[in-house]
Parts: sequence; structure tokens; C-alpha cells
Amino acid sequence: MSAFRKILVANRGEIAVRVIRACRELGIASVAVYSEADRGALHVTMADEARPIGPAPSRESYLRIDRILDAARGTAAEAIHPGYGFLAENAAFARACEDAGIVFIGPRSETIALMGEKTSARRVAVEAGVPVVPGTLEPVADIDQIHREAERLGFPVMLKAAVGGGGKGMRLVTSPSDLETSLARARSEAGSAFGDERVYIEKAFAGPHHIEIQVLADHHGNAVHLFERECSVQRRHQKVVEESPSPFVTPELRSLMGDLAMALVRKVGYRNAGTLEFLVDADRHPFFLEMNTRLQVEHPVTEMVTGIDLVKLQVRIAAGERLPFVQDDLRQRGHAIECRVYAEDPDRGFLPSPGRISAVRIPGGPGIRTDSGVYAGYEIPIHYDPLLSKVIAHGEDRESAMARMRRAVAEHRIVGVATTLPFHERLLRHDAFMAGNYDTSLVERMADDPSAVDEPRLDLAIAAAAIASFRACGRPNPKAAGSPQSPWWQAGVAEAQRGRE
Amino acid sequence: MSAFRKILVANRGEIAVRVIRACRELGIASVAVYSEADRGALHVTMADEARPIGPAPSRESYLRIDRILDAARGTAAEAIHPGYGFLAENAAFARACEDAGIVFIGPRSETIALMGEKTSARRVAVEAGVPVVPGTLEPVADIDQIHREAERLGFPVMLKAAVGGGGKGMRLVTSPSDLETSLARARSEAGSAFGDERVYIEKAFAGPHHIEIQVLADHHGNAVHLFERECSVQRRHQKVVEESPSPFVTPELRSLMGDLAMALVRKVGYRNAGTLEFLVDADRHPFFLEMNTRLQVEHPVTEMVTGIDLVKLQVRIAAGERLPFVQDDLRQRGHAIECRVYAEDPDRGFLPSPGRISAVRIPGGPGIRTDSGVYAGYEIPIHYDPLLSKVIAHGEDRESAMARMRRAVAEHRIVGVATTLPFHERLLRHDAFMAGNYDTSLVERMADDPSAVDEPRLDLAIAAAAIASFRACGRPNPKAAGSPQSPWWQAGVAEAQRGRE
Amino acid sequence: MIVEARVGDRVSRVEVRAVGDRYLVSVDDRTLDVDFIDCGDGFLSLMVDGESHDVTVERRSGGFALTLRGSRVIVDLGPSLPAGVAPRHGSGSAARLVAPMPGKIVRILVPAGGSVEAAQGVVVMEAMKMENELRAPRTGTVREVHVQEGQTVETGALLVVVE
Amino acid sequence: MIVEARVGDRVSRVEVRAVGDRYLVSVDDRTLDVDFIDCGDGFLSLMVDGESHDVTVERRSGGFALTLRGSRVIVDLGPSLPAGVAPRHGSGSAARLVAPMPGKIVRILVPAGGSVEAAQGVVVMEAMKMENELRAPRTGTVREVHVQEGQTVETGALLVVVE
Repeated sequence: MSAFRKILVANRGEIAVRVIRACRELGIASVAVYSEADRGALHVTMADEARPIGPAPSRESYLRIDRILDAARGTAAEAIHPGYGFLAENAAFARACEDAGIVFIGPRSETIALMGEKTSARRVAVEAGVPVVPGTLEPVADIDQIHREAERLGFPVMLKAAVGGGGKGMRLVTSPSDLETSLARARSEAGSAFGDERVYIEKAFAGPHHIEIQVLADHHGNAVHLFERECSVQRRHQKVVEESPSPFVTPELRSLMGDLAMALVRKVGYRNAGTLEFLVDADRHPFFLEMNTRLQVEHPVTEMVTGIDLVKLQVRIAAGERLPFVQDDLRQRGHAIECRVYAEDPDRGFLPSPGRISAVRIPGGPGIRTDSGVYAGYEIPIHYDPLLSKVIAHGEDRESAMARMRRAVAEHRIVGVATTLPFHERLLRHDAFMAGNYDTSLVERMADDPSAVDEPRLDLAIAAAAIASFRACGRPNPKAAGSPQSPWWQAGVAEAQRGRE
Repeated sequence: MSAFRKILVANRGEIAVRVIRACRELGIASVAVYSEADRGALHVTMADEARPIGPAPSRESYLRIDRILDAARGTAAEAIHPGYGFLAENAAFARACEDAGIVFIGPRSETIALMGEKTSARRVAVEAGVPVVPGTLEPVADIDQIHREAERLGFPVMLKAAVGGGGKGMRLVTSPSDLETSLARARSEAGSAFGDERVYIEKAFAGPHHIEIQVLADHHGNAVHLFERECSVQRRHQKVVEESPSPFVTPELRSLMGDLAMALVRKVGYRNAGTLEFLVDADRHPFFLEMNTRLQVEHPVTEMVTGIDLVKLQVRIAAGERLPFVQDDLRQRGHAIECRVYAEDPDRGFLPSPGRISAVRIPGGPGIRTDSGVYAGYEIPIHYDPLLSKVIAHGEDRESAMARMRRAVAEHRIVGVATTLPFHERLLRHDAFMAGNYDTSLVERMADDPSAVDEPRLDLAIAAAAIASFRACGRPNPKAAGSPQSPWWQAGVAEAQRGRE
Repeated sequence: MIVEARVGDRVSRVEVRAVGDRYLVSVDDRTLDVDFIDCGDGFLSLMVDGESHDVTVERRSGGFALTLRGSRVIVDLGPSLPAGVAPRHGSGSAARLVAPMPGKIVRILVPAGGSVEAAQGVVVMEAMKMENELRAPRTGTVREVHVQEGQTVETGALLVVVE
Repeated sequence: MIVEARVGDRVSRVEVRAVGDRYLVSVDDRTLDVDFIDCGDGFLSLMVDGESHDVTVERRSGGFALTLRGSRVIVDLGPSLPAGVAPRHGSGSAARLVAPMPGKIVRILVPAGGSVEAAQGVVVMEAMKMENELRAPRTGTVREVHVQEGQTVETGALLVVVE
């Protein structure tokens, strides 16, 4: 099969931009699809072509297999890249592409079905000799059965969506009395996010490490792993910072996890890029958690340490090319860290913070890569994931990568909405993170420790606000402030007072 | 000597920003200096501290040794990084730093004096057994002597400023009748740029390659080279695109040039980062041209292929540290290309194009680094070099680096002034550049070949302008256009008509 | 110009005077001599005692949100109070929980009349594909509940009053 | 709206009509059906026949400067001409050389009355630390010289008229 001339990108936001960039570098035309909320989104403006696929809610646009295939046929796209999320792990979509004679850039639909349902993935892992996290090997619905399984495993336990990922439909349950409520919550979230309410139950480890292995496999039986990513910095069971190499992983553990990953890849005849997620306990025992049969948000971390462009390779593998290297050619060079910048307010429990971005400043200089899906003037839609940009820092060692990331986080400015940047700033100065001595309990522990801005900086912020307000009033006469001639000021005062009733 | 706590950056623009970034990564406080034209410049806003040093003209600010030393003393800075240009190769400045007990981040003042005066550099190169471009080993002022030397060498010849660099005070002379005018022009430009009107004469090669070797040497006798940079894409004898490895350099030539560079470095007891520039003729014979005893504009190209942070190493070397590697540890990995984005209009012979930048979009994604000195809202001062930003692309090979640069150049937008971005776009699609088969005559040859935008794209631009104008008029009534109610439109029309008188 | 500035629990009296091309700003008993320029697009550069600070500022109801290197600070501004008058806030007053974003009310966890601890979840709201627990602004009793499960609300909508 | 658009030597008649939320734009005899949005900050997104184009636009005297992916185009707009009237430009008229930037006139290379080839250097101007040769806009005779050596000029100052 020869390379493609045109690829449709069935996604939005930064990952659609990432795929469009890969297409452009390969000399392949790109087709964006967009909902009514996304006409002005960066992926639409950057693509070579674009097709509308329906109203703002994902179910009516980005999850509409029929409309996406129509767009592919209408633009004569030969392949579809699904990105992550949306239809990326939807076996029915992959099968519909196969049936339509359009190449799905990912594994075969059977593999997606097998690995996408987490309990069947757990069963095949067991068959391949890969240790799994203790728990059920089938979805459970009956509340009595859940009680029994939870008692057998011992609390705390995790309830997890049988399909989907990204921390949605996942609940930690610490006592029997919360089981029923948590089950309802997990099922409703899973249903809303993935259209499938099934959940299963797993033992929850106390403060485990979340470490994953990136794999690549072609259609000719060649497969490699690209080492690990440490993903233990999570809020809401969702990753927010990743790094490679993991400061927790020893050469022996790396080699073991790589072997386990290869065993599962071979067992299922895996193709294209994928990731095996593991929980690793304090004694460095890895337990298979699930396999993501698609590109990960955090793939740039691996790209920076290996020098390999995963998205371009996904395309080349889908076009039938052979992997251009073998395992022994691959090395981890230096250290890379990724910070995900979400429109969320870290001072308010990471609440989403949609709004209009009025200005952006992107960090630059050595060792810094930014994958952004936004621009100055962009209105963040409320319908989708609030990921705005990813900053990736690379350095010769962990120390230097952290130093670069610290300066990049200070340089990166997004004006108009609250973002996770202040969280990243705190994390990068947190003792446990700096020492590389942390697990998945880190973010929760940080929350106890309020984000204090020191007094001189507070004074400075107050002075800046006061001068800005003084200048907005347009005259140096102190009496003018709050006068009827300055309506925004008046409005501000009124609001401030209302807030204190 | 231990590491510094505070460094003053005696420069402006992107290179001052680059040095401030290195300081921040090293945990060292940075002090910016600024002229009256630069209060709002990025280097001032990004530094930890800043000190005004005088009026806008460089001679009254960035070239004022006394004021810069006062600023260093006033802020208790322990070292000064000079960047490139301005005082970077001024031996008197380095000596004044030494006398004031402030570390000059660069070689010793004697080395700067020796290598900074190009004819003494040529003499010491000859002594070290390094071949030099044929020409005088002393400055020449007498027009009769210049005529004699030019006849001896044979036309064309180059007149070059004895001090300074960056293509200023340099004139190609093709016939005896132009000698006197060109001499006057070169002397006046050299005087204005470097405060020294002396020039010397060299044989001009037809279409040579301009290739340079990066070196690093510590205070303990350890020295390495970091391979070559191909710098043959020049306009006005000034580099505009650089790459490493050079597609023209064979392993044998690389090894020979590295050896020559090391011979000269050892001969002069060189310290810190430096660059040896060579002309290489069509038969791959290198001729030493000059040594730049400072950081180069294009240093990121070397940083991307070697993985080494040159600016951090400059600081560490100046603090007395040993080089942390030996020659055999160094490799060129993949390929890097740099495009310098100047506020110059490539469609008008690269005329400077100062003005206000109303919006900026920075390229991102894999393999792209941007070193920018500007931001949306920035007014480019007319007093300084019009370099706005540098885009550096890295890929596994030349093909992939070019593909990345092509997409980055299309992504990078600077609104408000003409820039060299369209030139880069054309260059990256030019047959000779794509084949890696070009020399210093390339840009001139491209000028004969007008920058045609194809008809469909022209139609699109016209449509965009017409719609923008239609919307600015504020109403869909065709008759409203050009009415007295729309003053900007009127003004535009009047101006357009005046232009056609 | 004299105003009252509020950052979290801290309330300061702030006076701004333009002196030549600089500003003298008193924040409580500390006075800053500020060289201030507006770089455009909400980016400000402040120089105080030779220290350079790049700050972004955006208006929001009640005042400004600012970003410093790595931090974000909300400064609410109001008219200054006569000396001796206490700022109008504190533990005795009612606290309002408003919708921080547009979304759908999924569940009300504490009905009117129920008692809550500060930071206890009161309302679950779905937005951006995520169920978010909105927390009580203070310890007290839920006095009013202004929304129903299933209802869609806009940013700033009053959800619950805790007293 | 009907206007005349000029890009270099090319002159086009352009008609813009708003049709619903789209624009029908005729450029000479080609008609583009444009889905147009303003993303802010001078960034526009145009969709024509499903092709996506991101364009930046800035006003300049006489019209607009636009950037497309990798190119920059200057489009001057003027009122449309009645059918049959030739556009007012061509080789018979005078051409003005204006200062493209603020700077100092270093040398005048061709005095009034001298003849020049198109693109021949006429004036040397120093700006941004560089001596720049400003070139004749057309072949002809230097009719007027409006500046002297050593003089400082602003952007747009008339330097020389070639006829």
C-alpha cells in the first residue's frame, strides 16, 4: 500500500492540530471535521479542508460515525486518524471504516473491541502471563455482587467504566456505605461519556504509581516498545503531568515492563501505536491496568526522549510500511516532562473554567515544545474537554528538564480564564516532585497545602490592579473613581458589594 | 569559583531573552539593561531586574561601557553576558569588566583584541597552520594601496571592516572603478556600526560556501568542537538561514575543519564559546575567514543537533567549571535548520520594515523551537537590528527537518510588518535548497525569480480584503462603500489615488 | 484614588497617585514606587526598586484577575471605607454559591435546611464532560436552594445560600 | 459593494454580496462562495468549496496587507470604475519613491534630471543600523528630489519622483 494523499482527522483541539501537523510534514492533505461550536477552532483553520458534522454536543457531531464517514467519502480521504477520546477506541467506528474501504489509523476493530472492554483485556492479559490488578474479569451490575466482590478484595476499591478512559466513570470507594451512590455516579458518568454504563471492580492500591509503556507494531509482525512514562501526577484519576524516564523505574523494572508489554502485543497481534497502563506498587511490582489502543495525550514525552515522531509512524504503519527500526536502535535520551494546561481552577478543586481567551503567550527557547489548540480571541466551548495546551520540556537530565519546565510555566500566559499553570508552578517546586519521590497520592496531598502567594507578590498584584483601575478611570483625580462616568468601575463596585451581602 | 548568583545581560532582543532563559534555568537572577526605546522590550519584562542605560541610539546606551558597568555594580551582578553584537567583541569592554572584578562571560580581553581585529586573527591563523582567504594581513586605508592589492588578488574582491561582523561594513567590489565608492561606503558603515573605520581586502571567491565550526573551551585546557553549521544562505553578506550538518560537508572535510579549529583554539589559549568561520571553495578546500569570540545568532542549530545548551555552558565555563564532556562524547543527531525572521521586506530587496506588531502566532508541535524577542503589541524600534525571531526545526534527517520548517513557516504569523517569512517559504521549496546543492550565491539567484503567488491564492487574498473592507463599512448596502460615513475607507481611497498620480 | 482591595481574606487600603510618569501606590503601610507600562493585550510591565515584573490583567466583575510568573491572583476592588469602619465581610454573613460555569445541575446533595461543613459538596454540576462537585463556601446551614436537578444554568447563576 | 482591487500590476473588479451568513465574492469572472469568520486579532478563517484558509489581515493606507500560509500579499482597494474606463495606472504616469521607514538620507545617487533604470539605486538611506539602497520604481528621468543628504525623514516622506 502506498502513502495516503488525504487523511481526515476525526477529532478536535490540540490533538487534531497535532495530527494535521504530521500530515503536513508528510505532504498529505488534511481534512478537519467540526461541530457548530468549533467553526473558529484552531484545527479547522489549520487544516487544508474542513467539513461540518453537526451541532455542538459530541453525540451529535464528533461521535457521529455516519457523518464522519460521509465527510471522508465527500472529500475522498483515504484514511481517518481518530486522535484520542471520541471515537478513537470505538470498535464500531473502526469496523465502519474498514467496511467503507477507508483506512482506520489504529489497530484492527477486533483488537479495539477486545482491549477496549477492560474486562476482556484483563482476561487476555492473564492468558498472556501478564499480572493484572486484582478484581473482576467481567463487568458487574448487581449491587449485591459488587458488595461481595468489594468485601473479597477489601476496601478501598475502584469502580471503573468497562469501556472508555481518561478517568471518566471512575470512582474510588472507601467504605461499603458509599458503594451504591458511587456505582450510580460511575454508571451515569460512563454512560454520558462513552454511551456504555457497564462498570467493573478492582482492588485500589494505597498510593500506587501509574506507569505506562508505549508500543508500536507494524502489519508485518515487527513490534517495539518505547519505554515508560510516569503518569502518577493525577487529579480526579486523570493525568496532569507525565515524565520519562520515570524516577521510580529501575533498569530491571523497565526491562520487565517492556517484556510484559511485548508479550501482550504479540498475544493479540497488535498493530499501530498503543499504550499499556500499569499500576506499580511500592515494591515495584507491576500490575496491568488496561491498554489504550490509540495515541495518548502524553505521547510527546516519548517523542522528546526517543526522537521518534509517533504520529508520523502511525500514518506510515497504517499505510503498510515496516517499522524503520528495531528495539536495539531505541534509547531514552535525556529527560522529558509534560504539563497539561487545562481551563480549570486549581484553587477551586480543578473546576472547569470556560470563557474567552483574550491573550496568549507561548513559552519558547531551548528544550521547550508547545502543543496548543487555542489562540488569542478563542472562546473555549463548554461542550468538550478543557485541555488548552501541553508544554513539554526536554533536558539532558531530570534536573535540567524541571528547570526548563519551571521557566516555561512562568513564561506561558493565558489571559481570560483560570488554568492549571499555577498548579504546575507549585508542583515543580514541591519537594516530593523535585526529589522524584511521589505516587498517585501527590496531588491530593498538595491540596492540603494551600497555594500561598507571598506577601510582596500579593502587594504587587494589588498595586497592578489598582493602577489598571486608576488608568481605566481615565484621569488622575482621586475623586473621579467610582463616579457615574466610569460605568465598568461602578459595575465592579456593585458586584463586589453584592458578593458580600 | 562557585556559580554566580546574578548576571547582567548587556544586550537586547531575542539574544537577551535567550540568556535570561539560561540564567533562570540555572537558578541565577538576571539583570536586563535597556535604552529609552526599549522600556517595553521583551528582555526587560522577562528579566528579574532591569536598569535604564540611556537614550535610544546604541552609542548612547548599549555601547556605553561605563553605564553598563554602573548597572552591574548597582545591582551587584557578578558577571556580564554580552550576547552577540554591541559590546560582545569589544576588548575594551571585556578589559573594563576584568578591571572592575566582574566576570566577562567570554574569552579574555587579549583574545578578543587579537581575534577581533580581523587582520591579526588572519596572522595568528597563518602561524597556527590554518589556511586563510588570500588578502592583506593588515588593514589598508590608502586608496592606491587598495588598488594595488586588488589588482594583485584579481577582481572581484571584498572590502571588510577590520573589526565587527554581521555583514556590516562589507562590500563586494567587481571592478576597479567601484573601489573608491565602495571603500567610502564600507568605512562609513563600519564606523557607524563598530566605531572603527578600518577595512582590509580579501579575494572574493565565486559562489563559495560559508561554513563555520562551533568551539567550546574551558579554563583548564579542555576544548572541543561541536561540528559545523552551513551558513551559505545570505543576503547582504548576512546569514538568514543556517543548518547542521552541512549537506556540502563530507566526513573528511568535517574532520579536517574540526582539526583546524582546534589548532587555532589551542594556539590562542581560547576560552568559552566561539566560532571559526571558513569559506569553502567548490573543491572543498576550507579557508579561515575570521573567528567570532562570542555566541552566534545561529547557535540553536548546534544546540538542536548536539543536545547541548551552549549558553548554560558559557556561564558554567566562566564560573570556572570544567567541560562536562570530551570530543568523543559528542555526536550530530538528526538535522537542524534555522530561519531568521527579520522585519524586512523580501519583495523589496530586504528593506527594513519597522512598525507595530499587532498580532503574533508562534509555531509549535514536534521538533520546533522558537526564540522570539517580540510580542503582540510590540513596536519595533528603528534603532536596532530588525531580527524578530528565529525558528529552528529539528528532524531525524534533512528531509524531515525541512518538512517541519516548511509547516512552521506557514504557521508562524507576524501581523503588522513585512517579514522574511515569505522568503523562507520560497527558499524551502527551492530546488537547489531542497537538493542541498547551494552556495552563497543562492539568494541572489532567487531574486531573479519573482515571488509569484498563484492565481487562486491571489483571488483568495483579494476576496479576504474585500470582505474585510465590506465588514468594516458596517453594512451590507453596496452603495455605502466609500461614503463619507466611513472615514478609513475614504482615506484609503484617497491614498490609493494619490499613489497613482 | 483610594480604594479597598480584597484578595481572599485579606483586605487592604490602597492609594494610587500619579507622580510624573510613575505611580506611587500605598498598599496598607507599604509604599511602592512603580514604573508601569501597558504592553497591550492585558500585559503589563511593572518595575519596582529595579525589579521587573511581567503581569497580565483581565477585568472581571468586582475587580481584576492577574497572572504573575506562575501564579494567578484575584483582586477585588471597592470604594474605600472611612477609617474605623470595618470591612463588610466576615463569618457572620451569608455566603452565596454561584455557578462557576454554564452547565447542568445533576444532583443536589444537601437540601434546604441541611447543615454543611465548609468545602463539603453541595451541588453536582455537569460541565465540560465532567461531573463537578461544587462545595459549600462556609460552614453553616443551607438557607436557600435556587435550582432543581436537571436544570441548565448559566455562569454566575445563584445556586445555594449558606448562612 | 463593488470595488477595484489592485495587487502589483493586476487590477480586478470585485463585488461582495452578503448571502445569509456567507459572502459571494466575484473577482473578475470567478465567483467565490466564502464562509468567513473573524477569529480576532486580524486572523480570519475563510472556507471556500470546503478548503480552509487561515489569513491575517492588517489595514494599510490604500487597502490591506494579508498573510497566507507562507506568503504576504498587498491588496489595494479603490472605488470601482465604470465599465470601459481604463484603470488609472500604467507606464505613462509619474512614480514616486517614498521612504519605507524612518531614517537618515546618507547619499543621493542620481540627481534631478538624471536618468535611471527600473530597480537602479537612487537614494541610500540609513535605518536599523544598515545602509539601504532605495531603488527607482520605474525606468525614466528623476524629475524631483525632495531630500538632502544628512536629512532625517519619516516613513512615507516623498524622496524622489521619476517620470
